[in-house]
Amino acid sequence: MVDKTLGSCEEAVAGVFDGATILLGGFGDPGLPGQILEALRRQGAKNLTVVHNGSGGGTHALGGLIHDGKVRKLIASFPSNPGNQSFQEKYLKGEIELELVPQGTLAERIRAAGAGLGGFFTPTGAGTDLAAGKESRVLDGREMVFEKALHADFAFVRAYRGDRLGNLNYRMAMRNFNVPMCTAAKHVVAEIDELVPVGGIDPEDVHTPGIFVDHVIEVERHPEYLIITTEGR
Amino acid sequence: MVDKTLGSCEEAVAGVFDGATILLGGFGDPGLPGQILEALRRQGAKNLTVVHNGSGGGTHALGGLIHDGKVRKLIASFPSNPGNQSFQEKYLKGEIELELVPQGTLAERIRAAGAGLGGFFTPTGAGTDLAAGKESRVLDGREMVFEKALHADFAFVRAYRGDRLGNLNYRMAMRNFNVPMCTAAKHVVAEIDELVPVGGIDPEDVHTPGIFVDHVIEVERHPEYLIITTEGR
Amino acid sequence: MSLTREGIAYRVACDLPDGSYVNLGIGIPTLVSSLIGKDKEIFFHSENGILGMGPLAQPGHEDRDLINAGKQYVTLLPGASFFDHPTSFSMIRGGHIDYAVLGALEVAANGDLANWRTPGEKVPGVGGAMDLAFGAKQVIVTMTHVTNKGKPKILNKCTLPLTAPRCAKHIYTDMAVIDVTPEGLVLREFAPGLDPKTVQAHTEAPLRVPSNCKQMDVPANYQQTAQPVR
Amino acid sequence: MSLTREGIAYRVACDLPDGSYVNLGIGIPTLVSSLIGKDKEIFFHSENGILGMGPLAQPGHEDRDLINAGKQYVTLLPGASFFDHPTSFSMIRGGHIDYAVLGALEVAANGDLANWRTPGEKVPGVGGAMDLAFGAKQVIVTMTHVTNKGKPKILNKCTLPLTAPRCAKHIYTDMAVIDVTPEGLVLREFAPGLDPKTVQAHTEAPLRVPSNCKQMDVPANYQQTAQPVR
Repeated sequence: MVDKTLGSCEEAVAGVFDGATILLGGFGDPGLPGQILEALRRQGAKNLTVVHNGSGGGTHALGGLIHDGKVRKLIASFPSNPGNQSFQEKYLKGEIELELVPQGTLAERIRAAGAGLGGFFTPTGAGTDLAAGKESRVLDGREMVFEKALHADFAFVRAYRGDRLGNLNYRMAMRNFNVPMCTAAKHVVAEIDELVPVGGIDPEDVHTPGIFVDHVIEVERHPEYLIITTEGR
Repeated sequence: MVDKTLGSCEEAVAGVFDGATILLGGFGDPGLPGQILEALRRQGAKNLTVVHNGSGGGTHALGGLIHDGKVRKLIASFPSNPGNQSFQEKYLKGEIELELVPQGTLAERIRAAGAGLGGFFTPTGAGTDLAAGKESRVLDGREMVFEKALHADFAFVRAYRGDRLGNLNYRMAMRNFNVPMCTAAKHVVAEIDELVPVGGIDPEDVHTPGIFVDHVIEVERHPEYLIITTEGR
Repeated sequence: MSLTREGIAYRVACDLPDGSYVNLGIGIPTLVSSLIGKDKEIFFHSENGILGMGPLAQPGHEDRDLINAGKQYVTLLPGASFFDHPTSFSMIRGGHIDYAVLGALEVAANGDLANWRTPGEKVPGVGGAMDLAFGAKQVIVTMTHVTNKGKPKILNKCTLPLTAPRCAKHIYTDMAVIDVTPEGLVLREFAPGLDPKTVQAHTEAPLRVPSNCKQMDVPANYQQTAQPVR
Repeated sequence: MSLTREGIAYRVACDLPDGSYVNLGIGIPTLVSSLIGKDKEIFFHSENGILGMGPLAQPGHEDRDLINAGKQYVTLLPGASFFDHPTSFSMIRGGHIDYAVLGALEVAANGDLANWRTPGEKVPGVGGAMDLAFGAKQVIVTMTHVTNKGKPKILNKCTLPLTAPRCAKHIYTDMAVIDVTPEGLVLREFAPGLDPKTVQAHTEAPLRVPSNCKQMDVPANYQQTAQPVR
């Protein structure tokens, strides 16, 4: 019998190695795997490349991982989010590398990796500083920039419900980066609010089919709201 | 008040002009807009380019449109489907052009158009006859072929439920090409089984948000099963 | 006289047609949503996967999973939908969003927009700004007409790094409503108490003043007698 | 002796590991789904947006909206899911499908597969064949060992247009189970009543016969005394 459930967040991060690339789900609090992140801090892997929309807030979760000096490089669209002291400090000291990617391009690069595509041409950024040095060509009458697929070793996300086959269902704004991220990493683990029996998620309501997921772990949400909810994206 | 409902399939096809490119939804019977197709036959526009997975069966629906000589070019992955006499006859006489595209590439080219991308690199087909003459390069260690976004003037699909805002919900295997097709045409019309009040589709269950849809029309499904259901894809 | 921040947002709200799909940037644009007339249905999009957002959630009624792209707790209107980031940015990049209402640091006469690199910023961040500026059918810029040092923000050429070239179609400020046309900037309206000459004096790029240029029709509560807003 | 069509499918079914995600092509591959042991959970994928398909629908219990890629009415198993074509082919192209079980006209010693252009066909059709051949983690080929004229289909080099180069990993026929390795074809098993020499006589490409090469263990009802199946 297939059983993708795990007993602890420690198991979820046990395989993370120094230098690994990690897709970290969530946009703001919804979809952020806070418990796995805390386990990852404790696990100790370093020189990580983390892909996430922002740079985390405060000194917990992603902010904590960065604060602890475990992140060598961040690939993000909005690392200037409020509360990003941990990142800002390391960045200004030159202790962390930043690859800044427009949000839609970031999502699409991750999706491309999961879909087996090598890359795509997008109009976003053409002629701006963010396209500097990138290949471009005119397609459909517009200048477009070539962007490559973004693959990773691990993806960690949070979903709402899940089953032992790895099927996931999200609630409201939790889908965000999590849907593409689950497709684009060698090893995918989802924190879930509730483990349901197989068939407990209607086939119409499965947002991430189990084929994309290696493990699920039922665990309460991180007690803190990890992202400061104030205006600023 | 926004009201995207139409009173008849005639209205749905009224704007179709000679030489138009049409994305025709459905894979087999599920998602095929049979009533709009019949209205399109009656409407009389010709020299059409039709994008569909197959070439239709018999002499009704797409098969009928082809039989009537209205289709100049078909862009398809499996025009060799059973029952394709209408297409086969025209094709062998050189009266219809065929652009043969692998099924996944076809879906992705349509999606790319809807997503504002110019094109993408895919491994599918590299080194085969279907990649002849196409640009290719090695990405992620594999040879990949460049494929362009596929835009259209019209998209016609069938969905299960819809509302006056154009929100659509599909049932079971109806989603197929319809989800991307609704994003990739200038003018999008969906046949629906049932028109529901706004809010009648749960926000979690909207598969095609109304932003992609210009019109919906509540109409019974075409009484005939338009695709012969026999093995052969 | 000039418009308040709410006044700028109100003036934009008046011009959004019934049935529009609209994405609101942070700052002044955010204020637009609560100023839409009751006679119109406008569908607000949020980058993080929501179409059909309603007002901000009332204190005590926040849902942890329902935030907008600015990380504020929001509500839904009937007919809303949820989706993932690739779909959300397909809406933006694919030209399905009718209007992106964005703040700006500088706008040029040809529609060039600079709104993502702030002078003196410590950490850069682009978020969805470029996708919106490149992708929306029409980009509406809302901003104060001049900097807090009184310098024009509507320029012959942007000095800051561009968000997107030639994207702005309309500019709404505390002093004016300006259209970006192939022939240059056209002053459509000026704030009550001002005149075209005064607006031009605060604008580096030349403004054409057509015969139908007129004073804005904005209720008194959206006007202020003080300096233009900073 | 040789295997029946069901026998070939049965032999494949025996080798699919518990928990595999599998796409079945038309023809012999379709027969695999009903021959999976009760002790295994195998998840069958259909190009048109289904994961977790069950057996074909019983007459009278068909659902108009539930067909497989071969346009047959099917059923669902618990834990199934529906999705659109882009997602479905992301599963295929992205290497998420563990096994694509495909029919073939020709296979070469290096794994080249030809299964989409039939000699004498009137209209070409590729469907999802190339996506599967290029994208699946492993391609399993099932076919009769020779053509209906008795000619080998396992060749040094394919003569028909390729579906994908170097994609086949395993070949299951009515006469043998063969692995495609970097060192060439390896005969893993031969049908009851045959021997490696006989298999080689019906195979153009050279077969290596390792010491652990053995006779297939297949129930008698999957064997036939007649000529190899055509």
